[in-house]
Amino acid sequence: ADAADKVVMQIDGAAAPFYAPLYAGVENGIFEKNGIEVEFIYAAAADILTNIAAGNVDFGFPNGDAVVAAAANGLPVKVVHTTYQRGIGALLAKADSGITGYKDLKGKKIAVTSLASPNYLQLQVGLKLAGLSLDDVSVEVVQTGAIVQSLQAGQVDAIVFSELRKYNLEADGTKITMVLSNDFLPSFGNVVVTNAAKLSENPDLVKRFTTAVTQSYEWVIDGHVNEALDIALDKYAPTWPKDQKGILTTAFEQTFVPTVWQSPLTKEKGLGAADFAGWQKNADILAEYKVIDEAPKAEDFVVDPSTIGQ
Amino acid sequence: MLLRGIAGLIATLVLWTAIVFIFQVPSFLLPGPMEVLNRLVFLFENAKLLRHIGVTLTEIVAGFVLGTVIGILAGVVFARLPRVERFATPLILLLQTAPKIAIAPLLLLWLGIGPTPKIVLIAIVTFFPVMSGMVTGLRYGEGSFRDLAAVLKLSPWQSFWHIELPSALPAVLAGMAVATTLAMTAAVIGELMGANEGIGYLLSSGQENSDTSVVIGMVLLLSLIGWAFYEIIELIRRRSLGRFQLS
Amino acid sequence: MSQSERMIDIAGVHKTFVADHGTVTALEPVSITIKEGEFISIVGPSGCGKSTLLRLISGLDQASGGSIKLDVSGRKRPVGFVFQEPVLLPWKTIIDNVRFPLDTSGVSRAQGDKTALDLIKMVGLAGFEKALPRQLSGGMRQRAAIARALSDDPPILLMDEPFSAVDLLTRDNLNDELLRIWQSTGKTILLVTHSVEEAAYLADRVMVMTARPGKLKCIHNVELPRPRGEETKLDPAYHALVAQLRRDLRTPAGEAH
Amino acid sequence: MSQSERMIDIAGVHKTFVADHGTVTALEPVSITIKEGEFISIVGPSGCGKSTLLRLISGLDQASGGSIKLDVSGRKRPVGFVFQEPVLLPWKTIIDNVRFPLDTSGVSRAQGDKTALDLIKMVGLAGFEKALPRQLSGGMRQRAAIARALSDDPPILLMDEPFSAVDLLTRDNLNDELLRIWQSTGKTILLVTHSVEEAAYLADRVMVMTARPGKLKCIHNVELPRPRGEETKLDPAYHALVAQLRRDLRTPAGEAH
Amino acid sequence: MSGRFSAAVDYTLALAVLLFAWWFATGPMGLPTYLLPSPLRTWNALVTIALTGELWRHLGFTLQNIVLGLILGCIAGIAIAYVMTRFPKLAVWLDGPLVILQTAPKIALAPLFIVWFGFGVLSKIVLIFSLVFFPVFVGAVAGFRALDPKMKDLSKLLGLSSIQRFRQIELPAAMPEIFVGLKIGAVQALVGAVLAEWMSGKVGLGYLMTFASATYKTPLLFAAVLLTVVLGLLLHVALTILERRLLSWKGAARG
Ligand SMILES: Nc1ncnc2c1ncn2[C@@H]1O[C@H](COP(=O)(O)OP(=O)(O)OP(=O)(O)O)[C@@H](O)[C@H]1O
Ligand SMILES: Nc1ncnc2c1ncn2[C@@H]1O[C@H](COP(=O)(O)OP(=O)(O)OP(=O)(O)O)[C@@H](O)[C@H]1O
Ligand SMILES: [Mg+2]
Ligand SMILES: [Mg+2]
Repeated sequence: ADAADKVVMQIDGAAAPFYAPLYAGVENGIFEKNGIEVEFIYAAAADILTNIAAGNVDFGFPNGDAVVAAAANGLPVKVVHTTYQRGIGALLAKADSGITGYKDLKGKKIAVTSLASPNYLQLQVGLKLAGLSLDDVSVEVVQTGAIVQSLQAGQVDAIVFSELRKYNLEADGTKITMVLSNDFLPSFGNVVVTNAAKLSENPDLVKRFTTAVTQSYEWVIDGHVNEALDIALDKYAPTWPKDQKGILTTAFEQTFVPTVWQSPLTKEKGLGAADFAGWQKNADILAEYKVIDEAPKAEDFVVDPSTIGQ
Repeated sequence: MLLRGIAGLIATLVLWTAIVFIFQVPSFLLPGPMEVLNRLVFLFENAKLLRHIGVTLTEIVAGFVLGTVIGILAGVVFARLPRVERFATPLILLLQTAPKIAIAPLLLLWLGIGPTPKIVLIAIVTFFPVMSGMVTGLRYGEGSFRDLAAVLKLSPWQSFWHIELPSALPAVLAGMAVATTLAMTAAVIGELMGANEGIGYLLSSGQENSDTSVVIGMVLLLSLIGWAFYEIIELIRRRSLGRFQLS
Repeated sequence: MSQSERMIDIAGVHKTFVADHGTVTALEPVSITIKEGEFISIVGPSGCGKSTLLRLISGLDQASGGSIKLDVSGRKRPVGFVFQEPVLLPWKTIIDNVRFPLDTSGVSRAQGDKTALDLIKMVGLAGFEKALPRQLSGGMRQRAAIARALSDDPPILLMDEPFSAVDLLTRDNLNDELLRIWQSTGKTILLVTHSVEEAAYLADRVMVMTARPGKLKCIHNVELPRPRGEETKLDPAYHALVAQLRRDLRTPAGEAH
Repeated sequence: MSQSERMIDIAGVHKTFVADHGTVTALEPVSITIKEGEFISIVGPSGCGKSTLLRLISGLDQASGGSIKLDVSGRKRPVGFVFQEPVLLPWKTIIDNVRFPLDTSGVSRAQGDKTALDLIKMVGLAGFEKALPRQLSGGMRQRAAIARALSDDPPILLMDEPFSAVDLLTRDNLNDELLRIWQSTGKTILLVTHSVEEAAYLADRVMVMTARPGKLKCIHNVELPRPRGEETKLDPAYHALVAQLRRDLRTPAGEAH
Repeated sequence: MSGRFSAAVDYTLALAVLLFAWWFATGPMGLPTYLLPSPLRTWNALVTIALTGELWRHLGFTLQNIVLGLILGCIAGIAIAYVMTRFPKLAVWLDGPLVILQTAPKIALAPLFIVWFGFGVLSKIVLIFSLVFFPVFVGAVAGFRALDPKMKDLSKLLGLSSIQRFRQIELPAAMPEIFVGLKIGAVQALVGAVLAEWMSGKVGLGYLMTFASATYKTPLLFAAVLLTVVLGLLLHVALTILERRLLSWKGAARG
């Protein structure tokens, strides 16, 4: 065989067991089989998209909202694998706070990571649907590194962040109430992104890459959650305490496998399938709430993996 | 030095334990020393902690040395040619004040991924205090030494080596001491820009998991590295002062 | 005087300092031609511009007007300077300080050490080679600075009150050593001093200056025979000159002398 | 001598410096009692421990042994010191430097200015009140330091070669001013000098020291009548003393004199 | 006068060169807007927020934090440096913790500062303070240590009180080194202010940057960066003028 193509994939945030399928794919030789040698590095979502656009890295794994915003601002980026079929943003509050939904937020203090973040948007839509507005609550901005702690410390009553944090918080013995944002605002979690030029110049590479991603996730879905988590915890997410494996297994089996990575659409068209309607709705809402000036056309920045190279 | 070190370490640990104990601080806000130590041992066993330390240390040493050398040379040039200094000042301030996180993609674009942008970033922050120290040491140094150099018609190199560097040494060393603290921060920023190894990488991984013990542990490691740098500089200072009485 | 004999040519040189507290005329126009191998003493009241004149000759300061020409073609380091304050490098030992001009002009360490040791001995600092400047007394520092200025054997030697902080005996010795060196090397020497005896004893010519504004008052030719020594000090001509210099200095500027 | 008359009591004081290059005995045991209002001159070769002795008396350095007692009960600032180098604060103007001891002892600004201006005039620096030290010549700086030491009128005045950098005329004037001040204020003064004429002209007693190891060789009582002036310099006794001092200094240590 | 004038000319010239390089990178070299917006676009973004009045709120907030943090950091830096040089025994105990606290990378701690000190101005001032303190402290220590022993003799001789000695001798003598620390501290104050707002908050230049960065409003991002740099330049110039004034007695650079 030819020497494998070396690519760099930049992943949102930091090394975490949530990306276990990718790590397992590398360790099990799935990427290699597709003629790809991949290196993972990490950064914030916005940086990933800029790096993709600039050609600094080959693939990115940011969250979907960041891609929409990037596309709306004219960055030449393409989603080539809608890996997470839904968003994982959620309203989280301590169960004993009495908050059960957006309607209970009146007069409360809520933290989001940035006024430009999707979770701020989710908060606005959630409040609106509950008949409230931003004027009814007080919003604090707290960076990723401290937002969970601010909820734990009781400095805020609720946070809008990732549903995955529910498992962290509950591991500490705090009961958590959660409202998934996706229920009222379709969006997408991590998706594979590449540069538009790269896609048109080297569709074969992109095809092989998305195939490898699909195969990696399939392997995990096919009953290898345990093995995948072991690989991730041993080699890739070194700071994670081993005793969190139980929570992670629950998260994978109850959330990721059944509802995040798979959807009715993927049953039909395979993992990573592009839900163009969903993407379009996501973009339209972002535009409606003025996060972006104008909604881009989903077809312009989302590609269904099955159509790559055809 | 040993005494100072131990005294300082004990004082820090005692203070830290006391704060955690007295205020009953929950560990997600500030874990106690033992908890952090446990996490470090865990990382040592599970995460090849030493390799990560090695990666970061290499970046820091390379960046620090590079920044110091350039800082000293630029200091000499600036002190001799104030116009050049004024001309370079806006660019230098641009490099110093522009938030590194904001220009990270540009740095990657120009320098590629890998250690280079991290080393360059560390060199950039190291450069400024060292250069400032050198300029001040030279500009406000003993005027009569300048006369001596002029009468002896010393070459620029000779007057740098025999007169300017020794007389500016206290100020340069002070600049280097400041630079150590900045270098630690730059190392973290560099690794937040895109990395898959190093202390900053472990740190962001800990932040991702809201794992305050890991965050504090990594901060502590960087502090200790910074402290080691600082003590080396102190050692040089005391050696040179004891020998030369540079006051 | 033939062209080649003119070592230092000073024509209408003057210097004015501008400072917050006002403008100070440190030196009114001075003109003098100094021959190669001449020994000139300069005397004058404190603040009359003696140091300023030496600094101008050495090129350390720029004159406000006039011209100074040194005939030292080809010499990289034409002037040795004993500053009014010792200006020793505090981080170097005495021997390293004395050897410094040699070290920085490519003389070998061994050769440099030899020269430096000889000079250190000559100025009476044997045993203090490895001492640091701050461990010496004021007079000892001054002598170290003299040794340094002599170490690389410059053709022109400018000395600003080199012996002011040393005792009589040492001073007499150093005066004689200086004469010996001068005679054997043919240096051109300008020496500022407050001792009229010293000025008369050493020099071919004595420049007398007056204060504020600093000005050359007169120049005395010293006709005492060479080599000079103890007998010079018994020479009535010497005493006459000393008395004359003293009178010159006591007469305020402007009055006839 | 009655107890109250003893101003400075020095008993077996000695000082040894330990340095990398070896141990230097700066001062062998010295004992002397100085009366209130006495004027002592100290002469001796360079490096014989004169500065060291003054520093010990002022309390700036600690003796290696022996005792020093000053009878200055109740005075916050018993000694004024003219250091061998001027030590002016480079960021203060001359008048601010001279007024500095007054400023820091609570004297009003107006009163301080008056005193400082008088002293500045006395040392011949009128017109340079607002100059910075680096704008003065060496001798001018030295005179500023003298003015500062006198400004707050200390009962004991230690002067380390105060006049070494000033010309003869100025020196004579300053000598006479010093005598006038001494006589009108009754200060106790210790003055280090390399000029035996100055030592004899000013002092009640002259201490002669020898070098390495620094040692008190002898003390001469000066029996010249007071007040002293031009006629003193014509007195044969004065010349005899000067000649004697000169002989003392020329005889190496250890030899009989 | 002519010196100051030529300084202004030099700064302007340097800025012009930078501007040209910037323009060149975005124009002829063709860097896309999302990486580096052209000077014109950046200027437009700046004008837009200036006209809506939003800019002044952000600028004012950041400036206020910088000034406060800078002043507090300076006072503490000088004071603690002085105490430590006066009482070396104390330094044995304080040195280690101080250095450890200082070398701890603030960027990693910044999120925790928010949890520790709250969302308000306090956590921001603390962050800025912690960044300013050390450079000033180290500079001041170097300055106090370098005191000429002859000056020590003088103050001992005059029996100066501690305050007199500090005010009249030690502080002025240490000024050159303190200014080194101050100049670095000023830059650090700026970095700290932006960092603090980056981490949390709804106002300030740092906030503007996060907002712009997350929404790919790169011209706005660079407008904010540019403002920070200009602020830095102004602070630097102000300190340089102050330095000249205070250190004129040094008679810097005769040649
Ligand atoms: N850098 C300067 N700035 C302003 N004025 C100065 C400067 N240097 C010297 N002067 C002034 O110039 C005059 C002459 O000074 P200079 O040092 O030449 O005197 P001098 O003859 O060497 O005196 P001394 O015997 O006391 O050393 C003095 O009045 C002095 O105040
Ligand atoms: N700090 C020091 N460390 C080591 N040795 C010293 C120190 N200070 C003085 N000495 C030595 O002590 C001796 C006496 O010095 P001192 O300054 O008292 O001499 P002095 O009589 O004042 O000489 P001068 O007339 O040259 O000023 C000298 O040999 C000198 O080397
Ligand atoms: Mg002079
Ligand atoms: Mg002495």
